[in-house]
Amino acid sequence: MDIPSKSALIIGGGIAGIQAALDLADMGIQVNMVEKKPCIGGRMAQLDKTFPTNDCSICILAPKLSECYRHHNITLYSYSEVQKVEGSAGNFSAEILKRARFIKEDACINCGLCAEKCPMRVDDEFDRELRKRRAVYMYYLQGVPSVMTIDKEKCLWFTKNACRICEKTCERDAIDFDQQDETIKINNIGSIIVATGYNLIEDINKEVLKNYGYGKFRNVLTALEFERLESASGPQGGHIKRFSDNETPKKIAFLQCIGSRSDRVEKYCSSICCMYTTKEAMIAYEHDNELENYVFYIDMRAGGKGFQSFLKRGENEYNIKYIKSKIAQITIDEKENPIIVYENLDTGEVKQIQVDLVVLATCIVPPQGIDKLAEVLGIELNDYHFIKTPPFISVETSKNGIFTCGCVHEPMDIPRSVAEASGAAARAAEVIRGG
Amino acid sequence: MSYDLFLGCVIPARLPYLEASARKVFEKLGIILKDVDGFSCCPDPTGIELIDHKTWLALGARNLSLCNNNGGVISFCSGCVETLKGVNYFINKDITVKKEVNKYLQKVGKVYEGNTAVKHFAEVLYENLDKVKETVEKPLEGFKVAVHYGCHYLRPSEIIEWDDPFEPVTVDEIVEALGAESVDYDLKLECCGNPLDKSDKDLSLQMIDNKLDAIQKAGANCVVVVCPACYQQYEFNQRELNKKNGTEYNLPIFYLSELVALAFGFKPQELGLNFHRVRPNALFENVGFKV
Amino acid sequence: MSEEEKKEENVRVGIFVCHCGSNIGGLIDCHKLAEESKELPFVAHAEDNLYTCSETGLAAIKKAIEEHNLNRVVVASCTPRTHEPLFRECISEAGLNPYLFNFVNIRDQCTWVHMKHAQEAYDKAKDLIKMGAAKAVKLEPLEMIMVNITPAAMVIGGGVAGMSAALSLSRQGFKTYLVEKEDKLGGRLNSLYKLFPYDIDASEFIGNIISNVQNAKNLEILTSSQVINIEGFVGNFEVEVEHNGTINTFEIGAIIVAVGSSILDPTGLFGYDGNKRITQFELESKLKNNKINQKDIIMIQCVGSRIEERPYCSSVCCMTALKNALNIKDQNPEAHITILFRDLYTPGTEYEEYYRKAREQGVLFVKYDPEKMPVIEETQVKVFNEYINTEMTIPYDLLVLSTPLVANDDNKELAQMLKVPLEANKFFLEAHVKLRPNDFATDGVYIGGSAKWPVDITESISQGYAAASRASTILSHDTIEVEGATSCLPEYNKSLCTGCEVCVKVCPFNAIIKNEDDEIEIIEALCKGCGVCAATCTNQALVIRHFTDDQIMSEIFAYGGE
Amino acid sequence: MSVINFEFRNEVLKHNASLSYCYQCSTCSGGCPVALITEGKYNPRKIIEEAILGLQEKLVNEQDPNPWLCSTCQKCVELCPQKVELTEIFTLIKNQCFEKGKFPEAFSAQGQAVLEFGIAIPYSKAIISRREKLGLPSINTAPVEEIQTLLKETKFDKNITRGGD
Repeated sequence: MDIPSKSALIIGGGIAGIQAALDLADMGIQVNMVEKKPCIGGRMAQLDKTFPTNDCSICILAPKLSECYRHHNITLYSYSEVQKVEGSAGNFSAEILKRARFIKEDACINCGLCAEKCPMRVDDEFDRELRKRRAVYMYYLQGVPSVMTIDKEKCLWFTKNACRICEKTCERDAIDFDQQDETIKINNIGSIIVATGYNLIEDINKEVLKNYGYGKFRNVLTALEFERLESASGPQGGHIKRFSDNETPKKIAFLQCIGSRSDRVEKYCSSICCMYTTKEAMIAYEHDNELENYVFYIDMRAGGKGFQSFLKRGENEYNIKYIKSKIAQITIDEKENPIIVYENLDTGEVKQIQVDLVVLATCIVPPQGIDKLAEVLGIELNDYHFIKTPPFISVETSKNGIFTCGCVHEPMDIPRSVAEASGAAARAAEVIRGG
Repeated sequence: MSYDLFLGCVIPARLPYLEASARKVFEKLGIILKDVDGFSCCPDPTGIELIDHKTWLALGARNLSLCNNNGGVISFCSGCVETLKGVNYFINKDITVKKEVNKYLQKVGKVYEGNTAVKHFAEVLYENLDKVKETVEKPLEGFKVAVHYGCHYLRPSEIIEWDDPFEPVTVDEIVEALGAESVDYDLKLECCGNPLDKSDKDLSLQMIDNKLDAIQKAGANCVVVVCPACYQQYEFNQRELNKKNGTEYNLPIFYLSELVALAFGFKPQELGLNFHRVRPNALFENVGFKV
Repeated sequence: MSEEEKKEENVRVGIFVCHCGSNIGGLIDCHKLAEESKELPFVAHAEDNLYTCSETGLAAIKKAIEEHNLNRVVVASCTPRTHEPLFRECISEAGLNPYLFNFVNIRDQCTWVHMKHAQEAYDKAKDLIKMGAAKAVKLEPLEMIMVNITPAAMVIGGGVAGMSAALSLSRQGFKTYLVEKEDKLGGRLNSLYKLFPYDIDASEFIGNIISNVQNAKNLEILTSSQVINIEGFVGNFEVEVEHNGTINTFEIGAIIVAVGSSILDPTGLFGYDGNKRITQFELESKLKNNKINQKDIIMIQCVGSRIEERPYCSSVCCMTALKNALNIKDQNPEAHITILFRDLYTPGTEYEEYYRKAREQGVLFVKYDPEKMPVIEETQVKVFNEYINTEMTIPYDLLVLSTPLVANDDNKELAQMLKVPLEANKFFLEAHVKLRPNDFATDGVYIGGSAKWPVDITESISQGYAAASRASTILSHDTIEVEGATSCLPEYNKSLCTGCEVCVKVCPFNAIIKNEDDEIEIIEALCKGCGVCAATCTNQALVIRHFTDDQIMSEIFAYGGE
Repeated sequence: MSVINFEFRNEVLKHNASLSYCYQCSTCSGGCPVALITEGKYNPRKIIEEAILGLQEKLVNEQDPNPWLCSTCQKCVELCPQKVELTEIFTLIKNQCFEKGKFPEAFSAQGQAVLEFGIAIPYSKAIISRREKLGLPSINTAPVEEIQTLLKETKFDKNITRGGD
C-alpha cells in the first residue's frame, strides 16, 4: 500500500480515540490526536477495574497509552483543543490551540519534585475533587505524556506574581513561565474522528441529585467518586473509608438510574450502570468479605457478553442483593448513616434500611463543550446533544468525512466504544485512501 | 396593589381569627384585598374532587369566573389555592376540558376562559419581603419556628408553580425576616396527615405524631403553617394525641399571618390568639416577647 | 554458556519490581523485594516502581539500562499476556535485543491468588524473582521473523456485518472476497419486516447495501459457497472454497468471520406449534406478507434464554418484541398486545425512547417471575403478575415467543479450521473481551457481528467496519514481524531426529511438516512457541527458543539448588 | 384470578393519559409516607399497575390497595420519573368508588354540605358573632340555587344522595 498523503485528525484521547488512532497509525496513516486534558487516557484511566472480567483498568490501558505516545505515525497534542475546522471530506484543515503548560515537555521527567515543593493546594479534578493536588501537577500518575503541567488559574506566579519555587527546584530546568499558547495549523486532513466521550450529570447539574443529599451528606457518593476510592492510586489508596468518620463501610447501597430513564432529567438509559455497579460492589467485597451490598434497580440491563453470569456471580459470591425498587430520596440518621426507603416487591411493603454508604449511579451526559465543537465541525447533535448519527450507521455524523465513536454519540460500554473506534478508523481510512 | 380575596370555607366559617390576622397584615402592608360576593366552596381538592372530578372543575371554574381583578385572586388557604390553580391548569392544558366546563357554566350563565391568576397569601408576602422586613416592629426573637409547608402549598409543582417542591425556602425566609429562627427538622416536607382524618383516624394521628416528634426533637418551640387543614391537624389533634398515646406535646401552632401580625406589633387579643387550643402565652413569656 | 563465559560477557541484570498500584504493593513489600534482589548473581541494579508499565516506569528502565550498562532486564509484575510486548519494545528502544527481557509474574499468579497470605506471597514472589533472574542470565538475543503479506481479504458471511466489512475493505483498495453460504446476500435481514427503532423497511435497507456490494470495486461475491479448508498463517492464508462441487483456492492475507447466529428452535417451548403459537421471527414473515388480524396477542420474553441451560440475555429480543408490537398496533390499533417479560432490555437513547413509545401506544407489560413460569393453555395464558402478586389470565389468539439468538451449529468446524476458540455458548471467543473485541488471539483473523454475541443491526455494522479496520492494519503492509520465540530443530540436533512425525501430529498450529527432503521443518510464522512438540519429542531433538532446557533448568536450580 | 379489562383501562387513560408511561419502578411507593406506615396495605404503585391493567374489580370493589388511604400529599407525583400524575388517576378511581357507594362516610358529609349550602361549612350563629367581634365583614356566599343547578348538571347530586358504606 502506498503511504497516503492525507492524515487523520482524532479529537479526544480516551479509549475510543486511542483505539481509532492506533488502528489508523498501524495502517500507515499519519494521525493527529488532540486531547483537551493534560494527558490522554480519558474516563478509562479513572476506573479501577473493568467489567465483566474485572481486569485492572489502568493496567490494560497503560500499554495503549504508551503505544499511542511512541507510535511514529501519531502526533499527540495534549492540553489542546480544536478551534477551527475548514474544508470537506478528503481535504480538511484545522487549527489547534495548544495551551501552554509552562513545562518543557522534552525536559520534564515527571520526577515530581516541583509538585512536592509547590505551596498551592487545589482540588484534583482527576480524583473527582476528593483530594488536593498542587498547582504544578501530574494529571494522573500513569498519565501520558508523562510530564507535569502548571495550572495557570491557581499558580502563585500567575495569580500573585510570587513564588516560582518549582523553577528553583527543578533539576532539569523544565519549568518555563514564558511559554505561550500556540495555534497550530494542520492541513491535508483527509478525515476527522470525534471521540470526546462523556460527562456525568453531577458535572453539569448537581441540582438533580439533591433528593439524594449529594453534596450535603458526606456518605453519599457518585459512582465515579467511589471508583476513585476503590482505585489503588486514588485518594484512599484503595481502602474505602467513609468521609464522615473514616470507618470502613459494612453496608453499601448502590442506587441505579439516578437521572437516567427519567422524564425529569434524562430520558435515556445510561447503558453501563447496572454492570459497573456490580463490578464496584464486587471490588468493595473483595476488600472486605463482611460487606453487604444492596443494588436498587428498575430493570437489570445486562445484555453483553458474559454479563448475565457476572450478575449471578455478584449475587452468589459477592453478597450482592439486587432489589427491584428505584429510590426516591435519602435521609440520614444522627451518625450520618444514610437511610433508604424502598419497596419490597414480594410483599408490597415499604421498608427502611440503614446503610453506611450510598453510591449513586448518575447518568451519562454529553461531554462539556460539545455544542461548541459541533459548531466548529459543522455537525449536527441529536435532541440530547449527543452527536447525531444516521440510522444504523453509528460511526457516521451528519457531515461527510467526519466520523464518531464511543459515548459522545450514545452511552455505551468499553468494548462497544473500542469496536466503534476501529469501525470509525476503517471508514476514515476509506476517505483518506480516496475510496 | 390589589387582589380579589377568596376565603373558602374553613377559615371564615371555622377559624375566623386566622382571617383576622391575615386581613390586618395585608392592610398594614397597603395591599388591598377585595371581597367578592357569590363564591362557593373552592371546592376541596382532598374532598369534593375525590367524589367527582368534573364537579370540582365546574365549581372551581365558576368561582374563578367571578374574579375580575387585574392582580388576580388571593387565598389564605393552600387547598383553595391548589384547586383554583389546578382548575386553571386543566382548563388550559386540554381544550376539551375547557369546553366541557363551560358547558356546565353556561347553565348558570357564566363563562370562564382560564386566565385568572391565583396566588397564595404567602406568595404575596414573599414577593413583598422587603416591605415585610421594614414593617416589623417587634422582631420575634427567641422564636424557634418549625416551618410546616404542607403539601398543597408546593405540590404538584407543575400546577402550583411556586417554590421548590423538595427544597422550599419562601416561608422560611418570611419567618426569618420577622426575626425568628427557622429550625430544620426531619420529615419537614412530609404530609401532616389531615386528609386521612376522613378515612382512617389512627393513620392520620400517627402521621402528625411523627411530625410533632421530629419537631420537638429538633428543638423548635412553635410551628408555623400556611394552610387551615394543616392548622387543624396540628392544633386540634395535639391534645387528642396526648390523650390517646400519653404524649406531652404542647407546641403552639401559628398561622403564618399570625406570626407576621405579631411582628408587625398587633396584640394577641386583637388577633384572637385566645381561640388557640394550645395557648402561646408560655412561649411569649419564655422568649421574653412582650405582649 | 558457562558461568565463566557469562562473566566474560559481563552479564548485567536489572530488576524492576512493580507495585501495580495496590495489586501487588498492597499485599507485599515491593521495595524490600527489590532491595533483596540486588544480592542475586549478575544483578547490577534493582528498583521498585508504582507502575513499571507507565511512561514514568518505562523511562526508569531506559535510564537504568544506560546508567548501569544493563544487558538483561527482568520486570516482576502483572502478566506477560498483556505486558510483555510493551517491555520488550521498551528495552529495544534502549538498544537491547527485545528477547533479553524476562517477565516474572508476581501478580496474577502470586498476590492475586494468595490474597489472604501476605508472608507466603512475599516468599513466593522472592523465589519467582530469583528464578526469573537466573533465567535472564541465560537469555539469548533472537530476531523477529518477517512475513510477507498478501493484500487480499476474505470475509466469511454475507449478512449485514460481513457486507459492511467487505465494503470498507474494498473501498480502502484491498481485494476482498465475500463468501456466503446461501444463494443470496443479506442474511437474516432478508426475512425481517421492519427494523427497530426506525420505521425502515428491512428489505429496502438490505437491498441498498447489497447493491453497494454488487457495485463495489475490488469486491468479489461468492454466493452458494462454503469455506472448507484453511491453511497458512497471517498474511499468507490459503482458503479453499467450495461452490457447486468445485473447489477454488484463494490466497488471502486476512480473514474476517461474520457468520452471524441462528434462532433457537422453539420446539417444545411454551406450546409452540408454528401456527397459533409462533416465534417473533415467524411473526415477522407474517407481518411482511399480510396483516395480523388477531386481536389478543401475547408475547413472552426470554423463551429459552436466561435459564440454566442458556444463561445469557440475547439482547435483541426485547426490542424485537417492541417493534413487532408497535407494527401490529400500526396495522390494527385495536389489537391488545401484552408482553410478558423479566427485565426490559432497552439500553441507550433511542431504545429507551422506543420502550416509552410502546407504553404510550398501549402495549401492556406484565413482569413474570422465572420461578413461576407462565402457563400456556389453549386460549389463554396464566401468569403470576409479580407487581401485584396476583395470578392473571390473559386470553390470546396469537402467542409469540421471543426466542434468543444462538450460536450456529457449524461454528465449531469453522473455529477448528481457523484455530480460534469458542466460548461456553459456542459463540466465537475474541482475543480480549474489553480491548480487542474484534480480534482473535490468532493473528490475521478477525470477527464482527452476532457470530461473537447477539447484537443488533447498528452494532453488527460497526463491528463489521471494526473487523475491516483490524484487517487493514495487517493488509496495509508488505511485510510484518511475528514472534521469534519459536520451536526449532537446530543443526546440532538434526542427527537426533528419527523422523517419527509425532511432532507433526501434536502441533496444534500445523506449523511442523515433513518437507520434500523428508526432513522435519518448522514453519516459523505459524509456530506460537507453545512447546508441545519439544515436550513430545522422544529424542529431545526439538528446542523451543527462549525456553531452552538450559534456561528452564537454570530456573529450577535457582529455586531448589542443583 | 384477574383479567385485563381494557374498557376500564381506557377510561382511566381518557381521564389521565400519563398512566401509560408507568414502568413500575417503585419510586412512588418508596417515597409514599402512608405506604411506609401501613405495611403494604396502601401502595400507590400497585394501584397504578392495577389501573394499567384495568383491574376494576380490585380497584373499586375490593379496594386492594385502599385508595382512600392516599393523603393526596402529591409526593409521588413530584417524584415519578415518568411524570405519571398518580393523584389524578387516584381521583378517577375514587370517583368510581363513589359511584359504587364505596367510600368513607365523612366524604359524603362534605358533599352533602356543598349541595345544601354551596359551601362545605355553613356559618353558625356563634361564628357569625365571633366574626363580628373580630371586626370581620359578613360574607355573601354563592346563591344556593345556582350551585344546585350546577351540581345537578354534573350529576353530583345523585352521587351524594346515594350514600356510602
